[in-house]
Amino acid sequence: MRMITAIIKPFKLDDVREALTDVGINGMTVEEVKGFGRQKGHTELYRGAEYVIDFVPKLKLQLAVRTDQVDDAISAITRAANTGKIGDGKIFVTDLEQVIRVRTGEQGTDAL
Amino acid sequence: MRMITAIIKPFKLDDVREALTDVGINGMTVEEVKGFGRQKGHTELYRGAEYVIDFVPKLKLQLAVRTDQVDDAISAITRAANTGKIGDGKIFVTDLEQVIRVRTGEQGTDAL
Amino acid sequence: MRMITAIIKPFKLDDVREALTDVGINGMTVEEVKGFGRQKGHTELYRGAEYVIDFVPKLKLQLAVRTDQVDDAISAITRAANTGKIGDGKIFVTDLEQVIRVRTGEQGTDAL
Amino acid sequence: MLSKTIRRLSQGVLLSCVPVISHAEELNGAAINPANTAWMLTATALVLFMTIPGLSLFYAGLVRSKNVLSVLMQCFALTCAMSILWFVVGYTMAFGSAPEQSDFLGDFGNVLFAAVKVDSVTLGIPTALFAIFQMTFAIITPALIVGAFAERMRFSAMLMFSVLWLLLVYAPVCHWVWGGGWLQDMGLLDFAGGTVVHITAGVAALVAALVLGPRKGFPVQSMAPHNLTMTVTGAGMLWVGWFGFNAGSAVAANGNAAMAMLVTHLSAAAGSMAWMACEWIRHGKPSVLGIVTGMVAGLGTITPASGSVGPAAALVIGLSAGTICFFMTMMIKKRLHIDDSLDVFPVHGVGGILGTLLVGIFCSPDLGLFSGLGFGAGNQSIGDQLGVQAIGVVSTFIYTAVVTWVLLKLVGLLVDLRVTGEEETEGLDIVQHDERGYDIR
Amino acid sequence: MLSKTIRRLSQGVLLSCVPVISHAEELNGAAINPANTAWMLTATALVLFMTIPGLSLFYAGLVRSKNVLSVLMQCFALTCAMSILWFVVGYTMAFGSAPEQSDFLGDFGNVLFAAVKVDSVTLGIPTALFAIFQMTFAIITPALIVGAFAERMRFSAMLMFSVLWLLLVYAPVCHWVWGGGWLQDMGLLDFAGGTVVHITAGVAALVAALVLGPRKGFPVQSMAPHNLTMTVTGAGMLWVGWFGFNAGSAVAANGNAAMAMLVTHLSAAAGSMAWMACEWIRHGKPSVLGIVTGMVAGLGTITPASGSVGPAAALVIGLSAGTICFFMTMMIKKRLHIDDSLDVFPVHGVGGILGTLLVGIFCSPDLGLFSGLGFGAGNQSIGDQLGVQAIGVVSTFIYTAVVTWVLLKLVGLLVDLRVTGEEETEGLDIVQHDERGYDIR
Amino acid sequence: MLSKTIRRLSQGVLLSCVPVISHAEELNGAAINPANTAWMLTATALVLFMTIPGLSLFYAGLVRSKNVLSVLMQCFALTCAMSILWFVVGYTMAFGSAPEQSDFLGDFGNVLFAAVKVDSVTLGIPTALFAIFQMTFAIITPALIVGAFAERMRFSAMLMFSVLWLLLVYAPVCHWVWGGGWLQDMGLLDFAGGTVVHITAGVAALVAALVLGPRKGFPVQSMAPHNLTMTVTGAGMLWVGWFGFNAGSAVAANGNAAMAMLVTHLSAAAGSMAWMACEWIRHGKPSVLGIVTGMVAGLGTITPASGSVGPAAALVIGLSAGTICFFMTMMIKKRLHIDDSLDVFPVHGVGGILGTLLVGIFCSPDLGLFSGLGFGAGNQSIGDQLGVQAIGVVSTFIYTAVVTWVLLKLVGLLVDLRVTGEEETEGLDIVQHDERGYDIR
Ligand SMILES: Nc1ncnc2c1ncn2[C@@H]1O[C@H](COP(=O)(O)OP(=O)(O)O)[C@@H](O)[C@H]1O
Ligand SMILES: Nc1ncnc2c1ncn2[C@@H]1O[C@H](COP(=O)(O)OP(=O)(O)O)[C@@H](O)[C@H]1O
Ligand SMILES: Nc1ncnc2c1ncn2[C@@H]1O[C@H](COP(=O)(O)OP(=O)(O)O)[C@@H](O)[C@H]1O
Repeated sequence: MRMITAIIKPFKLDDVREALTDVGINGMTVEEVKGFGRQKGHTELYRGAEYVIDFVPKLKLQLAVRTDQVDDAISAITRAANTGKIGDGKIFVTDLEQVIRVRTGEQGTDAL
Repeated sequence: MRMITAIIKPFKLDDVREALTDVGINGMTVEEVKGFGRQKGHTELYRGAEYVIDFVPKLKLQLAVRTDQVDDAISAITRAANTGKIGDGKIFVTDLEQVIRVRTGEQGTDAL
Repeated sequence: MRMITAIIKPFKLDDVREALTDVGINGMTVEEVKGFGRQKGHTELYRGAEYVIDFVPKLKLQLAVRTDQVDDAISAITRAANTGKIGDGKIFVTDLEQVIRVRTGEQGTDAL
Repeated sequence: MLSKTIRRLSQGVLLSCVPVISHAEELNGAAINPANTAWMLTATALVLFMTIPGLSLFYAGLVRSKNVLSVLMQCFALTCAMSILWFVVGYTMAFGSAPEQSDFLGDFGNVLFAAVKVDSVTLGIPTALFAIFQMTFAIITPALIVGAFAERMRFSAMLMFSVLWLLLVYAPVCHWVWGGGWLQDMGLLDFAGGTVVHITAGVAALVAALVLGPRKGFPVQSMAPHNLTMTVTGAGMLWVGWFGFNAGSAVAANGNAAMAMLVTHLSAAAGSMAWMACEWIRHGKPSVLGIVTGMVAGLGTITPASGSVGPAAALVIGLSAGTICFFMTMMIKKRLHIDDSLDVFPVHGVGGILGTLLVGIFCSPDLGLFSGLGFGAGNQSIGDQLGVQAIGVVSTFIYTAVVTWVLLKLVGLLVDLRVTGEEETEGLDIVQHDERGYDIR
Repeated sequence: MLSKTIRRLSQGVLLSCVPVISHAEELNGAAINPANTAWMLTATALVLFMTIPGLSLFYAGLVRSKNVLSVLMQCFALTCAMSILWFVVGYTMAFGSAPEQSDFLGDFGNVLFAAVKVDSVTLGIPTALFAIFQMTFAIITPALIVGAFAERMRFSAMLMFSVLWLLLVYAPVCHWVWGGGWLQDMGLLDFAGGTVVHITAGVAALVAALVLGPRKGFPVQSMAPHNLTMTVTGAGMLWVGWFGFNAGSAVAANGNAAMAMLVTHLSAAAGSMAWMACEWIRHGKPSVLGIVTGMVAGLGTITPASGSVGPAAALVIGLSAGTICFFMTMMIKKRLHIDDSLDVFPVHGVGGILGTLLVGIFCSPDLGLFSGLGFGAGNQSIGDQLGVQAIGVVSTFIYTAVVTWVLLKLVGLLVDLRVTGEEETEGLDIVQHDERGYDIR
Repeated sequence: MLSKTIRRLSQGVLLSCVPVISHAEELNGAAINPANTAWMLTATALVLFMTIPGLSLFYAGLVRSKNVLSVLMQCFALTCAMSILWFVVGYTMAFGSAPEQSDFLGDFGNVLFAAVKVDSVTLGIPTALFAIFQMTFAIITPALIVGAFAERMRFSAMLMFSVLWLLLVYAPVCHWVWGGGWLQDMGLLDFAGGTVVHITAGVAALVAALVLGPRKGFPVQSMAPHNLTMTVTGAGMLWVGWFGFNAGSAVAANGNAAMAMLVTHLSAAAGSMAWMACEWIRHGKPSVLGIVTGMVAGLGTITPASGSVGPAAALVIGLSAGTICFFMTMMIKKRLHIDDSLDVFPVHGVGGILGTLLVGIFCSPDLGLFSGLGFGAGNQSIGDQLGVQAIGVVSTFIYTAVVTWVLLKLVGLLVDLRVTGEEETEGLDIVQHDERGYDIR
């Protein structure tokens, strides 16, 4: 199994989720994060005090998938999250040793 | 060492933390996340505009543990987070190469 | 490639980011988390109802780096985030199999 | 609220008040009535309170958090700009300075409040007070329209449009109805602004929603209110402030003001309960957004009627307001797919029309428990009065629709009315104001 | 606030005002006093402001964020429902219409405000104004009880209970004390609602907390306030609005109203400082929740006394309120383990009792710097007066406790009083109203 | 606002009012004017509303979320403590009790409000009302200073300092200007507190910012406002409340009050637009924080002038306020690097100075459209009057600066003025009050 971690633009969530459903991935966990990278942030100005906000709001998706789903998942995300502009985000893939479903105690791919 | 990532229902945090303390695990990091899976979300209705909220509030716990603590940790979490209802959550286990304690620079299991 | 996950004190973010830039790391993703460990939290008191808040606000940084950058990154973080007090945080290192840049589809270290 | 109306009314229910005024006149050689002045100072504060912070919060809670400041900013900037504009030329276009006024527009004798002196008297209160009380109405009316184009209109375009709109829509209609114009001469009953405030704002909102087009993502994407606690807070303030709006329109501290306050309150309560009931029946649950929207419907609808009806009629008016505005909101949004972001037309526009018509019935003194305080000058029957009211509704509707449309097209030639799609995605707060609403950790 | 009280008072401190009224009567053939009317219009707006948004925010900030809307909704729906109920039958049950009233309940001559006309006069102000001023009291009293069963009671059960409670507890007690009933006849001093408002609400809260049982997780699980900024905002509004509540109870713009405002303010300040001091001493730190709770204690406690005491006594009353309510809150929660969620009984109930007793002492004109404005009709000494006050307290306490208990049991037979445990975990906002309070990114 | 001022003014613009007062006197043997009393009861509520919740929210939204409660707590505790202090000795130090007052301090005849009875009369209203109206001024002035040392001062030190400051700065200056002191005798025009309120608070803020030193991290680290919606809410409340502040300073419901309300409103609007324009030109975008800051500048600046100028002058005053305060804010922060956290000096201090000087010009009745209502007693020309105004500004500035500095040093000997660096990092809410502002999920 693999854990796919994707950083995407916030307003792309619905598109990505649909694209994943289309390739049969129906579980994920989402977090609001701040990203720092090439994409420029913005400047805020309060009574002359200027603060450069380098951190851009992003969403982080985590999905545990069977190894054979990895490529589908990646291409689904890449397609759906793409706007062609800097800051579209990144996908990270790591190994996943074990998964357990709390409710049933099922393990491995059964637990996905 | 292993990194255990557990998705649980928000109101189960105290129970899980106690269960983990009982098996000797005293460090963890917690995040508020939104989960998408089999558990149904709810519908919100604002002056006739209906929005289906598929994402359910969850907590994500991350705990770095010694390899020999993994099973204890998993069973502690499974027991404490269980309500028997869909949406109780999942536990993910991944390999952890290295840990460093910022304050002292200690490494490996000493840093846990 | 490696994924470095660092838990730090919230007000240390700017220092750490600068230290990382100095060693050539220019991308990262940040989350607000709550930490549980040796550092004591605080007590809140509302009309006689006393609640012990064990969870301390922390930031979690995640940075995907080339394997040869790992040591630099760790020492940069360790230096910049250190206050010498309990609760300075931890750094976790895990293996990273693959990285994809959503915008371009680039893979591996090119995508960092 | 205009001299003729009051003069007429005073021959009716306000009779008891008049001797006091003349008494004071005799005593100190000036016509101001200190008690009425005391109440009108308060009423003015209450109406300002309706816009800032009342309406601002009501609206701002309903948008997404990335646009919260833009709404607050629009309401606040309008408060300032409309005040100055009113001072410069708006007031005189509505009320003029001469005792006799033309049918369509005020004279220009009060440009820069030229005739507003510390000892000038209007309707028994200082003219300065009458002018600022009216100013608070000229503030809130354009501010109401903000709800229609929220989350997408450029700040500069909004300012330009509002300036022109105040002068070319609000001031003339205000003159027709309260400033001695043709509708007033027909005996139109509009105590506190069914036509002048709610129909003009509501219709302008509808036109603006159509001209600007829907928000990106409407109606698929979730545009849930980002902070309903803010909206409910604003709702409470609106209710309280509306006491100044309606009871202040008596321009006196007397039985008429008291009755206006009472019927206003009952209609608000009834509108709320009606909307709640509709939701409970149709959707299975009552909501807090629903109940406060019903409140606004009840308040907007009683506004033209608040000087002419009794408490039992107020209940009927409120109940019909809550019900009809509920169904109109569903229709505009779900059937016609018009993105009037915060439902200004179905609530204020429809409420204003409904109230302006219903007062034509419930002003009648011959309805038993549901009796009102009498017909407008020159009208003898419900039929007469309803005819006049219908003329008021239709003329205000058409005039506002046409002029608003022209103005928006005009402003659209000078600047873009909307921000770009990307800016809309990013949110107006950052894009237009370099600020963020919340930074809560 | 009731005619007899006022009649009596007017023989004392209000004397200076009476000629003005009669003067006005002579002048314009109607008894309304325009200046008093001006103030009472304002006072009415202020008391409404206490409930929406004042009390709503004060309470809503104290619950967990998943229940914030449910509290706002309960307060808002009560505002509407109690208003209509008051119009239909509540007012007449409390005040009737005939000049002479029975000991226990008003006559039914004012059902649907049948006798409230635009030119009716009560106590020198329009009857419509008196009726709506009293209406705002009938709104806030049931709304106060919401704090006791917050975060667990079903909305429908809450509505049913409140409707019955207004009719069977509030209206009768209001009649006894202000409507010409037996307590008024005994010369009970309750200027603005120590018994009528605070004891009834406080005792009902205690009973409701006991009947419904504690919230799931009480007292172990953290139920920290989710937004203290909201609570402090509401506190400020309550303080300001209370000026209308207490100084408005003079039903006049005179020295009595001014003194009521002054003593109200001083007691609020003293209650706040006392609570702050208690916390600082016992817990090592003063808290903002503590200081605003002390304020409410100070305000609730001075309420019955606000027409009868001087500023030095107000300080003593405020200080004792802050201290005693502080210790009672600790006792109810930590010793008796009663989950009166927002501490309504120890603050309002205990404050109301304390104030109703203390006014029996500090009304005395013979206490030097601490002198008050005189005893109630028929009472000659502190002993006399304290006896009457004690009867007022005990009878209101017992009557309210018994009837509230019966009503809750009754409603409990028709619908579940509480949501299920799972729904409680999920939060009332989603479960009862399909809405969320905040969606801030 | 003080008797002499009023006596003099009444020979001018207030003439029309006086007969009413004497008339009332004749009629009922007491000098209170019920209509004026009605308005002043309201005005008092409005000024309290300015501090809680108005100013509290305005300030609290501007700090970081970890310090939000500390600001609310400071404002609230000051409201309570200053009230009690005013009752005990502040009032008498400012206004005394005897008809003739010394040049520098009031007599001690009104310690514990000894001479404030239910039937005492001052300036035609109940003395109790005059005393509490003034009390609300004594509340807000120290509360304004909170903005200067926000996010770092210890609560206990803040309390000690404020107690001393009220007695040794506010009360004397109030006496000089309104209590029959030397500045009043010179004919200084300060209708509602340019010197007494805004210069004292602004200068004290500057001194406090210098003595305490900047916040940790200033100016590098981001200290962005944590909740601008809260600030804008507070701004709206301030504007509304300011009507009570300025129009209430007429102590009457008359043309003077009405004109004061009108010019106050126009100056606020103009100040807002001016600040907005400055930002738009210099930074490319207008901001909501900018526009509300311009509003405060406009309001603070018109305050001393609000009883003496006409609407056209108000526009000029407002525009200059918005512009000059804008540039002063930039200078203090970016050039001088002084961390007056919430810019109290450049807005209130500079505004107070500016307004106190400008009234010396625009009070002149000979400026055509820009004419005012006349010079202060004993002054015949703009030159005369400007000289007096300058003396008022300079003496208030220097006296305040010196005494504030001494008091802070003194308090600093007894307790630490600041929390430790670590505590500052953690935030004052937890460290000083064991509470958190928000727990929103
Ligand atoms: N090395 C990295 N490690 C972790 N997250 C990263 C890294 N680089 C970028 N990111 C995340 O990806 C987001 C997008 O990256 P950015 O460089 O702005 O543009 P692009 O996606 O076009 O490469 C960032 O906001 C950040 O959240
Ligand atoms: N494939 C997955 N990858 C990551 N997180 C998942 C995945 N599937 C489920 N989750 C997380 O686990 C939570 C519970 O899953 P769900 O399917 O609702 O019920 P159950 O826990 O009973 O299997 C989800 O809300 C989501 O946060
Ligand atoms: N075993 C663990 N797994 C995951 N996170 C941990 C673990 N132990 C500590 N942490 C995180 O590191 C933070 C600091 O740890 P703590 O024990 O308080 O002090 P120190 O950093 O000095 O060891 C915690 O707040 C928590 O977020």
